[in-house]
Amino acid sequence: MRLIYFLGDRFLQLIIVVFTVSTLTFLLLRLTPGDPAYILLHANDMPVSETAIDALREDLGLTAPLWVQYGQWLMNVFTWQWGDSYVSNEPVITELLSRFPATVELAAAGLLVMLAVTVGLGVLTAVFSNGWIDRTGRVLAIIGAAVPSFWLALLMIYFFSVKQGWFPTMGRGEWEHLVLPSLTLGLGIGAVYARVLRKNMLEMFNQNFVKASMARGLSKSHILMFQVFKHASMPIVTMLGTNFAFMLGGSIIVETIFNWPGLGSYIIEAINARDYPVIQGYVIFASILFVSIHILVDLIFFIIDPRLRT
Amino acid sequence: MSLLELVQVTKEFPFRPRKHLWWKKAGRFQAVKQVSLQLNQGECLGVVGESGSGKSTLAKLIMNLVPVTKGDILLNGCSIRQMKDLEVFKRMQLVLQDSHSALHPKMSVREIIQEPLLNFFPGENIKREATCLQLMEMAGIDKNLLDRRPYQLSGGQKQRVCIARALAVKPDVIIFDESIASIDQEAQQSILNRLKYIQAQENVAYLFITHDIETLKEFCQRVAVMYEGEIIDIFEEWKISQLTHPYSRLLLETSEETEIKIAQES
Amino acid sequence: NDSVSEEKNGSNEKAATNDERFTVAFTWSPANLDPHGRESWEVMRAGIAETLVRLDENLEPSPWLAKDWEQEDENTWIFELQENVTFHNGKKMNAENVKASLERSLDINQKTVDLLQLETIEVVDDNTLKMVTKEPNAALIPHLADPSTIIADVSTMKDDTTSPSLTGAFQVKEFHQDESLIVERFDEYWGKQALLSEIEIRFISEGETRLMALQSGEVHAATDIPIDNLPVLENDDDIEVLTTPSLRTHMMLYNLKSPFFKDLSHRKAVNASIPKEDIVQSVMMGKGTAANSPFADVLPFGEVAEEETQSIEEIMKKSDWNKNESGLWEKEGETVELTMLTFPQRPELTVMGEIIQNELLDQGISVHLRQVENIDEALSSEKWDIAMYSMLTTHTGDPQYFQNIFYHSSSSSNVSSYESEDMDRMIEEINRTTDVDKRNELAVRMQEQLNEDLPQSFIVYPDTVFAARSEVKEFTPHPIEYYYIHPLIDLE
Amino acid sequence: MFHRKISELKGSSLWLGALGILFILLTGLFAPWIAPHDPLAVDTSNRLSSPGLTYPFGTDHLGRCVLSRIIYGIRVTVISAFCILLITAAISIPIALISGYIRGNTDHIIMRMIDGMLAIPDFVLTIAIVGMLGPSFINMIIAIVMVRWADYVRFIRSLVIKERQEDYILYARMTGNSHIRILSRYILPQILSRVLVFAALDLGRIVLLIAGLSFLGVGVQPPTPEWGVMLQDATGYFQVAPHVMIFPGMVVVMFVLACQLISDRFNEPVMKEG
Amino acid sequence: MFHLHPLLQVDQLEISHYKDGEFQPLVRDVSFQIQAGEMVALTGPSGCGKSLTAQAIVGLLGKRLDVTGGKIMYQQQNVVPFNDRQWKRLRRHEIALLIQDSLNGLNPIRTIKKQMAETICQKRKWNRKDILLRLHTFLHEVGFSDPAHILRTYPFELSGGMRQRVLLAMMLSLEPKVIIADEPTTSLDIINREKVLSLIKKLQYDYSLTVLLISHDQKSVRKYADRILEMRIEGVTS
Ligand SMILES: Nc1ncnc2c1ncn2[C@@H]1O[C@H](COP(=O)(O)OP(=O)(O)OP(=O)(O)O)[C@@H](O)[C@H]1O
Ligand SMILES: Nc1ncnc2c1ncn2[C@@H]1O[C@H](COP(=O)(O)OP(=O)(O)OP(=O)(O)O)[C@@H](O)[C@H]1O
Ligand SMILES: [Mg+2]
Ligand SMILES: [Mg+2]
Ligand code: NI
Repeated sequence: MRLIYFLGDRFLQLIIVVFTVSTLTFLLLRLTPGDPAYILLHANDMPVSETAIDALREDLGLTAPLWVQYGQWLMNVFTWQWGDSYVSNEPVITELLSRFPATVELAAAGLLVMLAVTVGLGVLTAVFSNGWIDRTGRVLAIIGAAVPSFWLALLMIYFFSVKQGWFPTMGRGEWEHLVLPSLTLGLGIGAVYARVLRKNMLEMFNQNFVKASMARGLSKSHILMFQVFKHASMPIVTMLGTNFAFMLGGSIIVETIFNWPGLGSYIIEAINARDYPVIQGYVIFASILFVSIHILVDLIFFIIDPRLRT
Repeated sequence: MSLLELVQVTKEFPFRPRKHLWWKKAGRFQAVKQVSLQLNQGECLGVVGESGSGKSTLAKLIMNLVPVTKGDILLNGCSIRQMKDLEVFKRMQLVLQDSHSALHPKMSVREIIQEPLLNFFPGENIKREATCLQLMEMAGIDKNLLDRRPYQLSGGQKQRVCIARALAVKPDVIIFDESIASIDQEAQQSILNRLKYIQAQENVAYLFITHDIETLKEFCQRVAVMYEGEIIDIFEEWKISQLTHPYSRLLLETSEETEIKIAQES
Repeated sequence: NDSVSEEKNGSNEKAATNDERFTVAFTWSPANLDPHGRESWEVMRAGIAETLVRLDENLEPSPWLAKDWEQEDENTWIFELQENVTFHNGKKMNAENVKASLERSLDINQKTVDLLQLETIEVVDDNTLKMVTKEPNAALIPHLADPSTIIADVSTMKDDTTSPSLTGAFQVKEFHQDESLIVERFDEYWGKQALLSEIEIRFISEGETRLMALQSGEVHAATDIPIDNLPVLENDDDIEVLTTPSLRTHMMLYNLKSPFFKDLSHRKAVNASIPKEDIVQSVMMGKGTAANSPFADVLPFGEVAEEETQSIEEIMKKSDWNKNESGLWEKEGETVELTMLTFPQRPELTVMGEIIQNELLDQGISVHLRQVENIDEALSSEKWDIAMYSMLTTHTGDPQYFQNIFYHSSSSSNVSSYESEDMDRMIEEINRTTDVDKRNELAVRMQEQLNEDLPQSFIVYPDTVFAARSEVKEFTPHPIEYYYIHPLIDLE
Repeated sequence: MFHRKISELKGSSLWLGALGILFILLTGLFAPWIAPHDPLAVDTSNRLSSPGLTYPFGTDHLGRCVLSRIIYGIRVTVISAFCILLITAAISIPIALISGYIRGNTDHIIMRMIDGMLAIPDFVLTIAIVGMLGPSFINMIIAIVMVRWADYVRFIRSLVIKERQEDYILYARMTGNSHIRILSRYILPQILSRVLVFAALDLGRIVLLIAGLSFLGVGVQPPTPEWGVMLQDATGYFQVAPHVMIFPGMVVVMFVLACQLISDRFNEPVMKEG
Repeated sequence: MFHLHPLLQVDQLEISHYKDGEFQPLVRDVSFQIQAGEMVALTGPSGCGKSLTAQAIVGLLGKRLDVTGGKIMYQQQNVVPFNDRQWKRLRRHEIALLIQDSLNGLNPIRTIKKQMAETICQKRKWNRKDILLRLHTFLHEVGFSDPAHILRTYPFELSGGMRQRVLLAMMLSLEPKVIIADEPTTSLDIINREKVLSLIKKLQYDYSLTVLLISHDQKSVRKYADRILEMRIEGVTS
């Protein structure tokens, strides 16, 4: 019963988010300089003539007044017709969906790495707080936060693919292809969250129930894993959720460097080409993903913390 | 008219069915069942009852910390549901059972006790430090604990800080929920004496939730016995004849038995 | 099943051919394979398509699907088509489907209309086609080498643009958008059979990734290698670096509307201080040539006499500027402060910008550099004095189209706001002139005019840089970017 | 035997962190005296030269001294990173406190706004901001704040929700505190240390975001020495001249490390570990 | 005569607080002995150091607190210099401590069942049915009439006394040799208090359990304890 109510409520919110986001994107895109017709024709640094631009603009429906375009756009959003890409003339929705599996694959692997690093490193550093493991963990976290992912990616390709030949440098295929991109995605952020998790866990030690558990003879690691961890991971769950949603939306840098045929590399092309229908469709797609992930996060909260249920 | 009046107050909590699935609609069970009570100005009403009989829940209901399911609570004839919560808190104070989690871990004793002074009596800046010390003395807290933080205090000391904090507000009603349980007998006695004194001076009413029959006998004008969410007995004297419910009789008998046994031993 | 085994048998018969798959990394990834749409370049680049006319090594038009052609009068051209040409779907090519193909392109692509300026196309007989232009279009022949005029079997392209039927030596096997295009040998090719049975084109946009894919051996060859990494490749014995002049020109635009650059002498002063040779050596690592005109030296009309330059001191002094104590030029109490625009898509331009900025500061002119996301937009809407820019000036080996668009006073793409009656006249003249020598002469004259008026400073003609593993044979770069893949490529 | 526990409490890392930051700031302040070369001096004959005596950290793709650029970069990078952090905190902490504390409809509305905000990809957002406001240092800060704040709100809010359930918050209300005072005096100090840990680590990411934006042409303009931009520029040469990337990278790591050391010890005295 | 070694012996114990680089003693000169099988009550004014002594015995002093003098002998062995592993063993198999602020001694987001199960499972593996059975018996013994319901709930759904009893049941389920109960019955009504204390008494006889009961409740102390230790500020007499 309560679940149905909860989901119904969230669905309503989803619609509101999609509406605002689509409006916002529409405005942002139209107010930003850049003429898609010009950009489309200017590819390869070819000179272009005015007549060609005008013809294309007419073709793309960019000559209509802004509010007409907006009305049209809104209509389309909610009838699930997100228009055709300017570049490929294919329906945006099929284009997005065709790239989505690749991104999901990468995001899932990235999340796995992220989780492993966050939980593994976070718990380890908390258990051995102030020891050498902790210090290494801190250095890793800082490197993770401060080293740009493009650099990490290039280094890994260089050492593991070019020098050692262990993994392919790019592209999508068997599991080997996933290793380097998912490491790039997960390591840095995972290390940062590991730090936050450690802090949370150690603060939990102030709680009386930890002392009571110690007095019952439970080992410190047991307490950390089963009592403190769940508590401390709650803020992390939100962040992991946000990040997972980001990754599901495509990680632009990682996807371009590894030539991963997912949403990220697609959208950056679309942005460069001012492919309005694609950008708009993507933003709506992303917002739906986002809200869905956060509904999931809320559900997880709901399960973790019984106090929130009443 | 009585100061505080409870009219058929009922509180329901969701009840977990046997094989509970958390998204299923939970069953309900009544933690407080149609309780009616009156508390007069300057009176001390004791509440005893079995563990889990709804005493703490009742206290929270009175303070409007949890919403009542049915019934109404009137303070000076005015429903507390219509009042702003700060107004309620100005008139009534509650000292919770669990003193450990009732204190902010990063605030010192001084800050904790001065907090209500600062909020409710913002004008009296100069007197604050003095009032604070006075309150501490009243609750029997050593002066050199002033700058300690809660985790540096013993159980009894924490409870006394909670009491001092409640006294600071100078309310009309104070509800003590098991608030002197971890304090040693001597100190208990001195605190009770102080409370009596304050009661006489300022006409405060107390709602005293405790398990200690001795205290009840000595300190309270009236005693209510709670059992499974209901008030089964309200009496003024501790006599078997006055008690109607078997549980209250049992309660009295047990306590007397203990006393007899101790008397025999010594 | 049957068809698979047949295919195998087929390739077994030709023992001379190579069964290996050649993999090459390209930069751009096509959204579809419509030969007449905006992706025609990519289609052409994949070696699956052909046009009527081809540009040879000297960038002069030579026959391809058209065996021969002649001009009947000012506006009319007769083309004789190649016989025995089959489309990938097995259909024979004839004048009828060539006409249909061209008409489709004219229909959906405004660029084709601009390039060809056709009035009508008529089928004379099965192998003969007559084209009539609206106005005299001297560049019609080279323009027919433009990829947008690819000859395709129109009937196969009604709704599916992923496997068009074309005439090239290779045909589409698989197309994975954003990932790869796999083409296989077309056995009924009218010309010389391709040596390789299969070529896989990977689309890798990131330069660094392309390079490392090549280093690790995942691809046999890669185009557009980031120049700065060349030393790494040159040390690698397995990899060969290949270069060829491109038809691109990196230049610096002056805003002729800006108060400072209205004055020709100021343009000359700034032009004089550009260290072109230095840029070629340092930024381009020697992979390029210093430029002095919009058109590369490889073109028949590319060589232009060098103007002798005066020193910046002389020029500035002449127009009453004086150096102040901080070493900057000053006139009536005001120093020169210029705004230079660059854009991130071609990072080497920003580097050049920074070098020029530094040099100008040494010479007493201070420049603020600003990177803008979209350079073309900024050029038309913002205040600027100079801007770094790059143009493919002769993509069909002919100057006419570029001149019309970039220098004609009525063109909207005339970004420097250059207006010169002489220039306009010459442009109109070249549009009419069909004689090759005369055209070249005119083009040179126009460039001389440009060097006098200096609406831009031309900095460098960059080389196209490729790299291939040593087992690759005959993968030679061509100045024209879309002739990369041809039947003769082989693997050892 | 009791030295065992006591020794853990030594706050030496705090001093190390403070010294680090001080060192960095002083170096930035006295950049003109410390830097061995002009950070803008282009020397094309000396491109990508390895570290040596004249150029301790080598030179970049334009032959500029990497060390000098790093030193001058402190002025730009550190200041902007701190600015961004402050503004982000100033925006996100109140919002998160309110939304996590009040819950109900206010929370719903704020959270939906944030979802919407986060759902728009950074690239679209930044390009739009640049497009509308024009590129400048200030607008770069605005753009990054716009990209980051929602993330902070989400994180802080979840901390607030957890804190709000404690008994002492109930008491705080009972002793007459206004909601605002409860937020500022009871909840904020409890969550601050965790926010600080997060923020200190985030400094690294902010430096990298500046780089990303500069790549897009917003904010810091090319010749200006800035760490992020240096990192970004250096990617093209990582095989030929790794030092161009390593040194700025190390400086960023050091900077984050110093901040981290300080933030780690920020609330230690009242922290009791088991 | 037959000489009996005390099971637990605290000798001149001093516990100090480390502050501003020096140690300030909080508890000094605490000495007492407990023989095996005894039930000893420790009383004294509030703040005299009873809880600290109890915590010191099982090695659970908080940060900045340390034993700075004296000995704690358990079975002839000084436990003060123990390391973490030895402490864990001691707490798990020998001495169980029921801490004073036990009302929030349960993890708020885990069910009672989980928390109790993990406690009894750490000593040895039981199968699921046995676990449930044992949990039910223990809960029943501390005065719950519907153990199954209690097992399903989360701590915040229980009343104070209920939580205290749950913790007590947990302690008993450990079957230690020594139980130190720090104010175990503060939130219990008399009837349940009687029940709980007589249960402890019964266990004392049945399993020759040794009990150190810290309490203010003179009546129950006098009724159940074999011996009463009076602790004063900074010291103890037995
Ligand atoms: N972590 C600490 N830091 C400093 N002083 C402390 C700390 N813990 C306790 N104390 C002080 O040590 C003294 C003894 O505390 P303890 O908790 O042992 O008292 P107790 O005898 O258990 O009292 P009660 O009966 O009130 O529980 C008290 O005065 C208390 O203030
Ligand atoms: N938040 C809650 N959700 C569900 N049930 C609850 C909740 N709070 C209390 N209860 C139940 O309500 C009943 C009464 O609890 P309450 O805390 O009022 O008891 P009490 O009389 O104070 O007992 P004690 O003397 O042991 O503290 C108990 O059965 C308890 O389990
Ligand atoms: Mg209670
Ligand atoms: Mg105590
Ligand atoms: Ni020692």
